[in-house]
Amino acid sequence: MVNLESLYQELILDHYKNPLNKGLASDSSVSVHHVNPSCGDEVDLNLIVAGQQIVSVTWDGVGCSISQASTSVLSDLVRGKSAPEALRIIEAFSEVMASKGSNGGDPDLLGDAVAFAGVSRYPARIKCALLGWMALKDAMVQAKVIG
Amino acid sequence: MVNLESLYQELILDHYKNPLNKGLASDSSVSVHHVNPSCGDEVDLNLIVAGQQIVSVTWDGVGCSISQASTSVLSDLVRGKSAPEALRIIEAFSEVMASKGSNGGDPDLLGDAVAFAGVSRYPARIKCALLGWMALKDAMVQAKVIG
Amino acid sequence: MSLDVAKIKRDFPLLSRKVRHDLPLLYLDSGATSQKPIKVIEAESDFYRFHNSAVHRGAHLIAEEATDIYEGARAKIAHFIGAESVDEVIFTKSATESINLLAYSLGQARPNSPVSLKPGDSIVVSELEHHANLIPWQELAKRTGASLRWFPATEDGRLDLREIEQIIDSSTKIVALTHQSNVTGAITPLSSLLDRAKAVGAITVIDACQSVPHFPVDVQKLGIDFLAFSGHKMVGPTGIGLLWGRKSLLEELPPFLFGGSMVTSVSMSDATFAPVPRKFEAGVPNMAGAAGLGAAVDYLQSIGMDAIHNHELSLTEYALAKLQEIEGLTLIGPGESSDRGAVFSFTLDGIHPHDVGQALDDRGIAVRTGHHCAWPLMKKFGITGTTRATFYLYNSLEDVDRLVEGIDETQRFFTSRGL
Amino acid sequence: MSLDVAKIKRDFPLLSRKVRHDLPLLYLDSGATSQKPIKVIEAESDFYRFHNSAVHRGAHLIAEEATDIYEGARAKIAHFIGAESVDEVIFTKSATESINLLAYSLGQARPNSPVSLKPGDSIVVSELEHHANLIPWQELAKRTGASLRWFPATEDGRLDLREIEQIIDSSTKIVALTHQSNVTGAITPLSSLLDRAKAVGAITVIDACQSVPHFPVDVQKLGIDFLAFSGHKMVGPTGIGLLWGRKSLLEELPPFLFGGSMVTSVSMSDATFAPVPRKFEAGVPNMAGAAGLGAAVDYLQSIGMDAIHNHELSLTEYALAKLQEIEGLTLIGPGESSDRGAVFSFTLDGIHPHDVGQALDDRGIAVRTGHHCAWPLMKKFGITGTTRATFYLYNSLEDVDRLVEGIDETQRFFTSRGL
Ligand SMILES: Cc1ncc(COP(=O)(O)O)c(C=O)c1O
Ligand SMILES: Cc1ncc(COP(=O)(O)O)c(C=O)c1O
Repeated sequence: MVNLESLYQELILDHYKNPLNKGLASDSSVSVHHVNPSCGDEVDLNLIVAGQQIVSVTWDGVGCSISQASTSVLSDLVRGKSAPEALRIIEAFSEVMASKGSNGGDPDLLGDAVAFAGVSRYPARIKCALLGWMALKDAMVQAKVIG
Repeated sequence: MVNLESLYQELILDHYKNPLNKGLASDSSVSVHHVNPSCGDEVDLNLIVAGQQIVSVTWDGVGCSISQASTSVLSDLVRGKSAPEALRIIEAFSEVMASKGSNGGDPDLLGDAVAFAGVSRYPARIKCALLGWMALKDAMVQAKVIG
Repeated sequence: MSLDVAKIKRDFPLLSRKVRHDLPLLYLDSGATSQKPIKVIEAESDFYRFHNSAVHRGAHLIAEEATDIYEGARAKIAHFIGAESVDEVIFTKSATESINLLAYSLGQARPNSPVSLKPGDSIVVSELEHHANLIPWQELAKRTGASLRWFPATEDGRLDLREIEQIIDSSTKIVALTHQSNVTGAITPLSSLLDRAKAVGAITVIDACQSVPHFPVDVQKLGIDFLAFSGHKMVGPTGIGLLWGRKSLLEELPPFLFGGSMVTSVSMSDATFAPVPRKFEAGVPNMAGAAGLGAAVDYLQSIGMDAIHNHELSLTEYALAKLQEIEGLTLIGPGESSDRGAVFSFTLDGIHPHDVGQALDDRGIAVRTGHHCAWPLMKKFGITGTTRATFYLYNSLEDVDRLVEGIDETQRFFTSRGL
Repeated sequence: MSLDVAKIKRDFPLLSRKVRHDLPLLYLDSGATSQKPIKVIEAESDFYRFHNSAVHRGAHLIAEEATDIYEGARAKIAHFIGAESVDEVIFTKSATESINLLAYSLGQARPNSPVSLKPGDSIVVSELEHHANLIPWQELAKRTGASLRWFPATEDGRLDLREIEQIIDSSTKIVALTHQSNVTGAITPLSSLLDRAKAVGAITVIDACQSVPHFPVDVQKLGIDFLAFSGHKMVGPTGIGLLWGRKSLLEELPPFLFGGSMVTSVSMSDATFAPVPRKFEAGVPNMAGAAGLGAAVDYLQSIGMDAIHNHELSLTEYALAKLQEIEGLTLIGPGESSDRGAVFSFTLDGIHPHDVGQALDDRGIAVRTGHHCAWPLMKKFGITGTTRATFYLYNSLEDVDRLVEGIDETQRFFTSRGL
């Protein structure tokens, strides 16, 4: 049984308090806006790509600690990655989220994002953790760097 | 417990085989058409009144033994009655039908129609027994002999 | 006879009921609604005892459990009918609502949408339809100016397909047909119909109320666009129905009922709508019903839909032989067992169906009488109604015998009284 | 405290559930859906075990029994809400369907009917509405060209009636308002609103989802035209809702869903429709749901709606005092107990509602978080959501204490981590 302490790890709350790349860059290759309709949380995300490479992800939004922190971690994690690499990361994270606690995630691939593994035991929170990630995937599709 | 024999009394089946006043009179004060939507049974009824008096009730239709016989009995019973008398008869019969077997009906008022008292134990058949009776009531309202 | 009917009967508490004169009930009205096995009844009551909570809404443990059960039932049904995706399965309250949902939604489609209707278009049904797959299309035709056309019924209660090229033509936008008639038992030969519908680009809607409970139905193999059926006829609970639709079409259609849980955002003057299936499921749904329906699918699969079908085929062959031996009995429906289910509508010379039903009821036999919500078909045959006996997985050959005996006694009762 | 809560709790099996860390559940989400007493659960399963059969259709004993139970439930509900006639009570699948039924039906009324809408007409709602009593009217406005107007909410989450004369004017055809807000708990002062609506000849529709379960509601005393509510929020089953309407208006309205059991005659191209309530109940209904709802009404009446109301009033007074003592807690809704129910929406400084809900869940306390299907109201208050605790007849003052303690621990958990 996960408890509250293991769900709200220090790393998560740190990102929540001091989010990375929060505040939208004034220019972007693609801008997207995503909403979690069950709670009303929102994220705006600006993606800048150069060729196949992710130059920067900036974002803004309102939401719970899980959604804010996971978007913060994500924005840092994919910066400088190639689009296929970023997609691999997003998919690996989605698998962790779908695993009901059985997949802790590969720290080499997911970095700080493995801290969210506990969320997968709480179905109602998975959408929070994925909000920014699904926004980025959408932005990458719109930027035509993935299919 | 009523059995089939007591439901389908000889009198009912006799009226079914040899219905009275079946075949519509060529003239009428009022004609009505009623349907039992749950089984599709139909009755056409022609009412002739003179002042407040019921001169004749003729009818035609398709239906089960209960609906046919009870319309036959009715058509005979009300002939020559005043409108208020006929209404009293219809209401007394309706009460018998709503009584779930507890009200056998007053033979002085209802005549042969008391044979249908057993029907009141079978909710699905009450509408059959009442088909012609409700048609007559409707016709009397349309003929303005009752309110 | 491949099924152990005695064992199956014990799963259904109601089937051990005593009825009039303390006789054991013989239930031959599954075409109207089926009985429920203990597992289905318990799945509903367990939902209330242990997991009841609003799905998709709460941030707490039992809300998670309720959501798992509800979405789990959706997945079971998707698998049961061979849907490509769980998102193609929409919970409604009944097949009736499913078909109305579709008719309303199609009527509200964007004017330039491939699914919208306009004057000059046609909608095709048949004389065999249940009112639920007829009146919604009558109304849609009236609302849009499209015309309604229909396949006539043959003398033995099948679809008369001879004029197929004229009935389904280039004006046809929707072909909505029953998969199995609830009156005659005739199973619709879908393949030529679907070929023709596809050739003219029409949407195909199948009323599967009497097919999904009785034989394997695979929406992808059939190649149809929409399928509507009811939980209560497939050993499931009352108050829950299903609409399956091709995802691309469901996405094209506007919502039907509006309210909570089907939106992506709402202002005072406007709203945007969630992806399917949520778009079509406004409000707190019949969660216990979904739990029960999931258990119903499990139950049917534990017996096997092929086994159920074969069992019903044996019953059909036996019943057809026995019934057609009865003098004075007219069968309304195919006389041979191919492409027909265990639905037997009949009339008895000189005895009104209502009186037949009453006499059978007096012997503990529950059948249905009347027009069976297929009034146009009755008119076609020049009758006001039939007596209908319908069989299901819990009925045996002995049940056929008891019905035949009941009919015999009914005839004797009334003829001895001069009818 | 007039109710014996410990005794009542024992009637509700789910309330003895253990949840996370083996803690006893504290269920404070009855505003989303209520729990069910054993008698309701058993009424449903007894229906399936002993009486299951299609109502109004079979000519046999169990069909008669099923019809008695179904119509008996209608009569109980009619009596419960003070309807003039049982024919005024229509079974739907939910309050959401009830309101949509009305909106669709009004939209299809004959052009010269007193209930039809046209451009220039207006429909009045409020900022406090649940999406179920908002989006159907948005859509009706779009379909008919009528305009949508609304009462704003006050700072403490009540209806702001200051502009009543401008908002409800001679153009107003429909006034559709919540009886009690599911977010703020504010009870709508209906009498002045109804006077004004009547003065301009508007139809009044009351969303009673949060009122009928909690205090006595008498439609005749209120003098309204339509009332919509859901079974599952009043200790009844899921998948059954109600629409009450004045008979003369119901008779004026066209049907909504089309199919079996709602007709007087049908041909291939046309149909005529049965009198109310049948006209609005197409298809085999949620019979077991009706059985359960009848038992729910019996249960509520055995406790007494006045007693339930008084109990909730005590809870409200106690909870308001306790909650308003908590530093950093902002109550979204009236701070005083008059004209409000036991619904407590709040925010905590620096902690997102979702995180609050999670922390409470970890302590066995089930609340709801988010916009509660009242998104416009959230926008009005400049928030994305609240944490909401709702109380019912099975909640006690100790439950309030446990909630307050939970909030306290939640604040300590997050502030100790720097939030
Ligand atoms: C005020 C109000 N109106 C309408 C509804 C919709 O009820 P249902 O989802 O049961 O249709 C609810 C509950 O969700 C409610 O609280
Ligand atoms: C062929 C057919 N279609 C539609 C229906 C309507 O189903 P329901 O009443 O469950 O909506 C039925 C059953 O009554 C049926 O037999």
